Amino acid sequence: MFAPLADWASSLEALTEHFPVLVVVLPMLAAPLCFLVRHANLARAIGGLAAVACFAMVVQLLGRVLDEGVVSYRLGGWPPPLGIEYRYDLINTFVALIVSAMAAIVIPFGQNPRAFAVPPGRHNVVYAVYALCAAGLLGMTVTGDLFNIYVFLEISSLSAYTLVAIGSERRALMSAFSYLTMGTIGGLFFLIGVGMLYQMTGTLNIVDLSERLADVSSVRTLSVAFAMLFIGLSIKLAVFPLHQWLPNAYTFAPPKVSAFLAATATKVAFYVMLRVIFTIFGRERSFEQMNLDRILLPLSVAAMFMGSIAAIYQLNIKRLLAYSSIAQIGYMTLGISLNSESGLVGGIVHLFNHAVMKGGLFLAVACILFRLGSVKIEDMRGLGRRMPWTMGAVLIFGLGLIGVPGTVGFVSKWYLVVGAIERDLHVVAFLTLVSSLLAVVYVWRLVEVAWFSKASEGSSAQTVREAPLAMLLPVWLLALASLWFGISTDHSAGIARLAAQQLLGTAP
Amino acid sequence: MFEAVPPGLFLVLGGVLALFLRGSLRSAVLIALPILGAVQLALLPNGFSMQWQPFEGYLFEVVRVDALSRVFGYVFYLAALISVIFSLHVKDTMQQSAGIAYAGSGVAALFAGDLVTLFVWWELTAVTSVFLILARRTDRATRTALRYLVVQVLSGVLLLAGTLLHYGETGSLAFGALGLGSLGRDLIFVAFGIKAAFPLLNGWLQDAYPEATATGSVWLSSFTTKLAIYALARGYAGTEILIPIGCVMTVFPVFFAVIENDLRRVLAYSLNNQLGFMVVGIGIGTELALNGTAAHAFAHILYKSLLFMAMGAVLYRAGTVKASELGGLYKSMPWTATFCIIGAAAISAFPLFSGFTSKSMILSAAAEGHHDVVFLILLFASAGVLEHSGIKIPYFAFFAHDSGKRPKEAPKNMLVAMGIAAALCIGLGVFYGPLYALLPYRVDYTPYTMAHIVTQLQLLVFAILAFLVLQKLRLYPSERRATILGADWFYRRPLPAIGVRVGIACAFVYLTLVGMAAAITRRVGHVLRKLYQPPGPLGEPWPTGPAALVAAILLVVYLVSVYV
Amino acid sequence: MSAYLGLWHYHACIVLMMVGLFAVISRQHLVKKILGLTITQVSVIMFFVAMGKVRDGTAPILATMEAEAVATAARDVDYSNPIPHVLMLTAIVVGVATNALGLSFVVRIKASYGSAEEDEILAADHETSKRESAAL
Amino acid sequence: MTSNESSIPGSARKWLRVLFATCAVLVVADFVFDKHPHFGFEKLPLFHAWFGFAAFAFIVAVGALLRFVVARSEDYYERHNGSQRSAMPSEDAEVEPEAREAEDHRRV
Repeated sequence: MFAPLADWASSLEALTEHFPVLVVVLPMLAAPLCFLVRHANLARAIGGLAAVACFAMVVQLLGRVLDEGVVSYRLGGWPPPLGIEYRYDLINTFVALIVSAMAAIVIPFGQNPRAFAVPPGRHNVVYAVYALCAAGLLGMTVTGDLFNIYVFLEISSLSAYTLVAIGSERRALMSAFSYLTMGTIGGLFFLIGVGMLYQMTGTLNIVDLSERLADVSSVRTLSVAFAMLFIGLSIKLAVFPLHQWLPNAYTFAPPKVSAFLAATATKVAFYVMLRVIFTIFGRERSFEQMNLDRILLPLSVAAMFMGSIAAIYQLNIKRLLAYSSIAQIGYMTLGISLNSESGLVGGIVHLFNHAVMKGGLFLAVACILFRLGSVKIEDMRGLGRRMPWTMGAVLIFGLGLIGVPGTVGFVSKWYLVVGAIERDLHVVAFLTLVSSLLAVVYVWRLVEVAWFSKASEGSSAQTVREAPLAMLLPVWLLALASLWFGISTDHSAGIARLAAQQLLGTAP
Repeated sequence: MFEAVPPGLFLVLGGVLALFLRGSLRSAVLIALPILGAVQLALLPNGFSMQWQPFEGYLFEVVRVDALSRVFGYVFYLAALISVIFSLHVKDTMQQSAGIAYAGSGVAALFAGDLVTLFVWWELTAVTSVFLILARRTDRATRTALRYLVVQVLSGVLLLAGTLLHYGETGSLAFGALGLGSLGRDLIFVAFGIKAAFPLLNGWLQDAYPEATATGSVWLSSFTTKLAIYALARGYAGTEILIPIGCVMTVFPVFFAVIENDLRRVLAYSLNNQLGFMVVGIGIGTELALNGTAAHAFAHILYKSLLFMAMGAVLYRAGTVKASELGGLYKSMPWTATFCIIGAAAISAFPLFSGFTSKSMILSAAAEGHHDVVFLILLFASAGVLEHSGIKIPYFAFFAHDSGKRPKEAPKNMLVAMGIAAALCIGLGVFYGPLYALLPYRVDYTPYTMAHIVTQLQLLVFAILAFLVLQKLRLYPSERRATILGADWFYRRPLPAIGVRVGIACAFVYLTLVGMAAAITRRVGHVLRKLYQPPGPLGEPWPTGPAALVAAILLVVYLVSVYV
Repeated sequence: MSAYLGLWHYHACIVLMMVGLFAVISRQHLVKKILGLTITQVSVIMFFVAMGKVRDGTAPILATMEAEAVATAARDVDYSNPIPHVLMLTAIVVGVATNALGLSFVVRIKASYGSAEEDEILAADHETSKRESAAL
Repeated sequence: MTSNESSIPGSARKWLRVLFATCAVLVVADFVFDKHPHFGFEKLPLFHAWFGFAAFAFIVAVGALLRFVVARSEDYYERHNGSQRSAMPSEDAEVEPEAREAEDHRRV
């Protein structure tokens, strides 16, 4: 009588073997299903289940990776250089974890119909696009094939453009259009780079590529390929000054979409950049031959300042957060450009931290929009008294953006500053600290408006209620995460350190 | 369970928690927190240590309990308890939360075993305490709060910079005896000096404390500066430069205090002067002197908050603490007046009051070290203390000429808080044994010798006599409504207003510079705003054309830079 | 020199790409921008196809022949590597999807702004944001 | 010099007597008890007494002189800050409402 149960168990075990591919396939299957069911809540349930299942699978895979090292899955059974390989090592499993976690948080929790320009009967489409976007991002992250990365990049980008265009204002359309234009150019640059690498090595498998590139070290095409890949990814990542698509896209997209994209899309692009720089080309070639630090370091520092200063002067909280994202991306790329282990740890851990903080902040904005109906900072006067939980979470995330000790932001800044000092770049260390002060200013603006100003007479900030629990829950989940990982750094920074060592080839 | 939580963290978290509570539950929690903290401290043995390794290779000693930090810890909890009771009537809940969190971060800083942990809590005391000034919600207070925050954060930044340099030199983050002699350690010294209100670094103190709320200044008077004293005692005991610094600190505020009209600012000066005694004690650095410093800090926190409480009660009831507008309040506020006199007697170090049993140790340490000039200066400063805190505060507020004001007696909670503090002021003066037992080193000292009592009384009583004589001769300066420029002036108005007399040229150059600086600042602000505030060119994204062009240009630039 | 001439098909791709990018950068009309993107995509596709062409080569099939015999057999044979072609099939699909999405945006933009010229749209947006900041 | 009361009330007169008596006792005590001084100057008769008196007088004198240098009108710092109005309400939130009203009334 236990036979069916045993069967079931053994088939589950067999299924475990296929987790690496299911992580991508499941949301990809969920997407058309969501589209077909034509019912918003049903579609939400399907998308949400797929996302939660993905998250669970990635957690299981992370455990495996930590135990066994690299987990490789051969699509169609073909061995790697010939067939496509899904390859899980620490760094991309870590990123996949962030992506799937964010999807599991954003998709199931109630969407705010006010933020959409989609007619109520068609909300299922939104979930379909979410699922597709998640599938694309996860695919980009876990695949071991360079062209595959391109394909998934475009899948995720196309769905991201669509998600932005869903925003309620007409400006969302124009933002989506300019996102599409820049994104396509970035994607094409990337594709050209991929083509050149294929031309020189005849392979698209990342591991294979890195080995074969050793034979073609002096070819000039290599430099062009590197530049193409780098610039293409920089556009996707919104490295200053290629960030022009980002502020409006995040501003006019529905806040939950901004939360999802801010926490995942740029992070995955950052991961691919790490792959290209450290795995394919290798640290030596990227930095000594291609002088990567010479271009990336000034751009990162400029991003930190331009983004933060622009954030200070914004009148719209989403725009403020978008510009702050540009500054935060500057911190991440700074981590690469420092070319040291501590710096890289800082970059990777900031990838995680920023996903937590910005994701949470945009979700909090979703709460504000839901109740207040506005995202203008001026309209938030005195909101701290009416929506203490929402604004309290904003404060916690804000402290993280500043880098106050005890929050996640401090951990990444610590590593970045230590990395800069290790490389004797005292000015950079100093500038990093100074740019945190700019963060103080823009976070203070929010705090001052919310807690220290009186709501103007008759404004809706006087009468609104706290956001519903279902919306607060994910916000506070992330807020507590940002505190937890600020104090207990074993998981975030510990994994980041191991990942950095793997990337640098210095793993013990 | 107690071992798992750093001392002080209770209070910080409790402060946050209290934001969400109301009514008597809230009061109960607020009162319970410091008591709970003290119990925890009592349970932790000396030598207790808690370590934390957030990053590989960096081991932080988050908690280190020893005799020196313990004595400060107890009095911090005591002060927190008194301040909580004193502010129970306040409706603006943010203040109590900020206050208790401020006290908590102060306590946590005391038990920091390494410089980074110290820095964290050091900054948190700044951030939490600024709310106590902001809560006054006047334009003036808001501006003061900003100045205060800037100075405090500056202190923290110096501490961090010094710590990093020190770490670079020695590879150690431990917070033990540091001493001067390297840039890093000098920076840390200055950082401590700012919070300890060293001469010329003291402006923030006289600027901020009188601007805080009636209850806020009670909180403020207890923690920030004493934390700095503790830090100096830990890191720079026996550093000789502290002796002259301390001497200047004891002397110069007394002159300003004579003519200051705002009685809470008088107390701020007096606070500065008392800190001077402690700094001298640290500078002398013998066991007796350090014991004296710790004891004096203990006694000082109690009587100083008592005096601030009395003035806070007056501010609360009468709406002002300007000497020129007060007088005769003893008729309607007899209890407050009594407590104030007890505080005044304690700070003046009358025998049987707490100041006597603590300050004597510092004076004796100076005497035993044969610092004759120092001894005379401290003696002189003691007369000064009597002048501004012993006589001026109670006299002008409660007696002097009758202002006609008849405010109500202070609320009950205030009276209870003042009563506790007053009882302790007398208690420590009479039963000083328990305090002496707490001190970091073994105490072999008897404050009450006949010679001691007689000389001290001579000093004080004849000084009072001088006051009466001067009053009689109409030589004592009357109280006028005025702003007295202190060291805060340097940063509030670094303008030689006396320059008209000193040198017009100087003023002219200065004004030009300031004018230019202001113009440039305004200009830069203007330009930044134009550029960055939407629809400025950098505050809004560009159209797709230029954006794509930038991408193309960057690609070309990168390729060229690689090839060239 | 001949080496450069011999690479004429790559240069053609580059020229095509520049034309496409130029259109994206300089044209205001959104449809023209989309066309520019399409031209750029085509240039990339041609680049891949061009590099798939191998002169004097043959299919990389595990052979039983001797290496020399392979070289002889491959002489004067124009061989097309199928992989870039396959890749480009995918890329064309991606390109079509991008165009479709982009054009659908343009349709919606035209409907809501009444214009498909970027400068006019941005001027309208500018007005909106000015109104927003003036309302404060 | 309005604060100096030329007519001293009865209770104060009593306290004055106590003070004078204490002075007298202390003067006597100075010669009765051994002071075991640390420094030479402490051996001077009644050193602490006259030092206290002199120090006090000196402080007051210097303070009085200091007033010529550092005293400014009460709104010294505000006068030039008038342009930087902030949005904060300007009443003193901490003072009891009644006291605040009284104060306002007086200011008018």
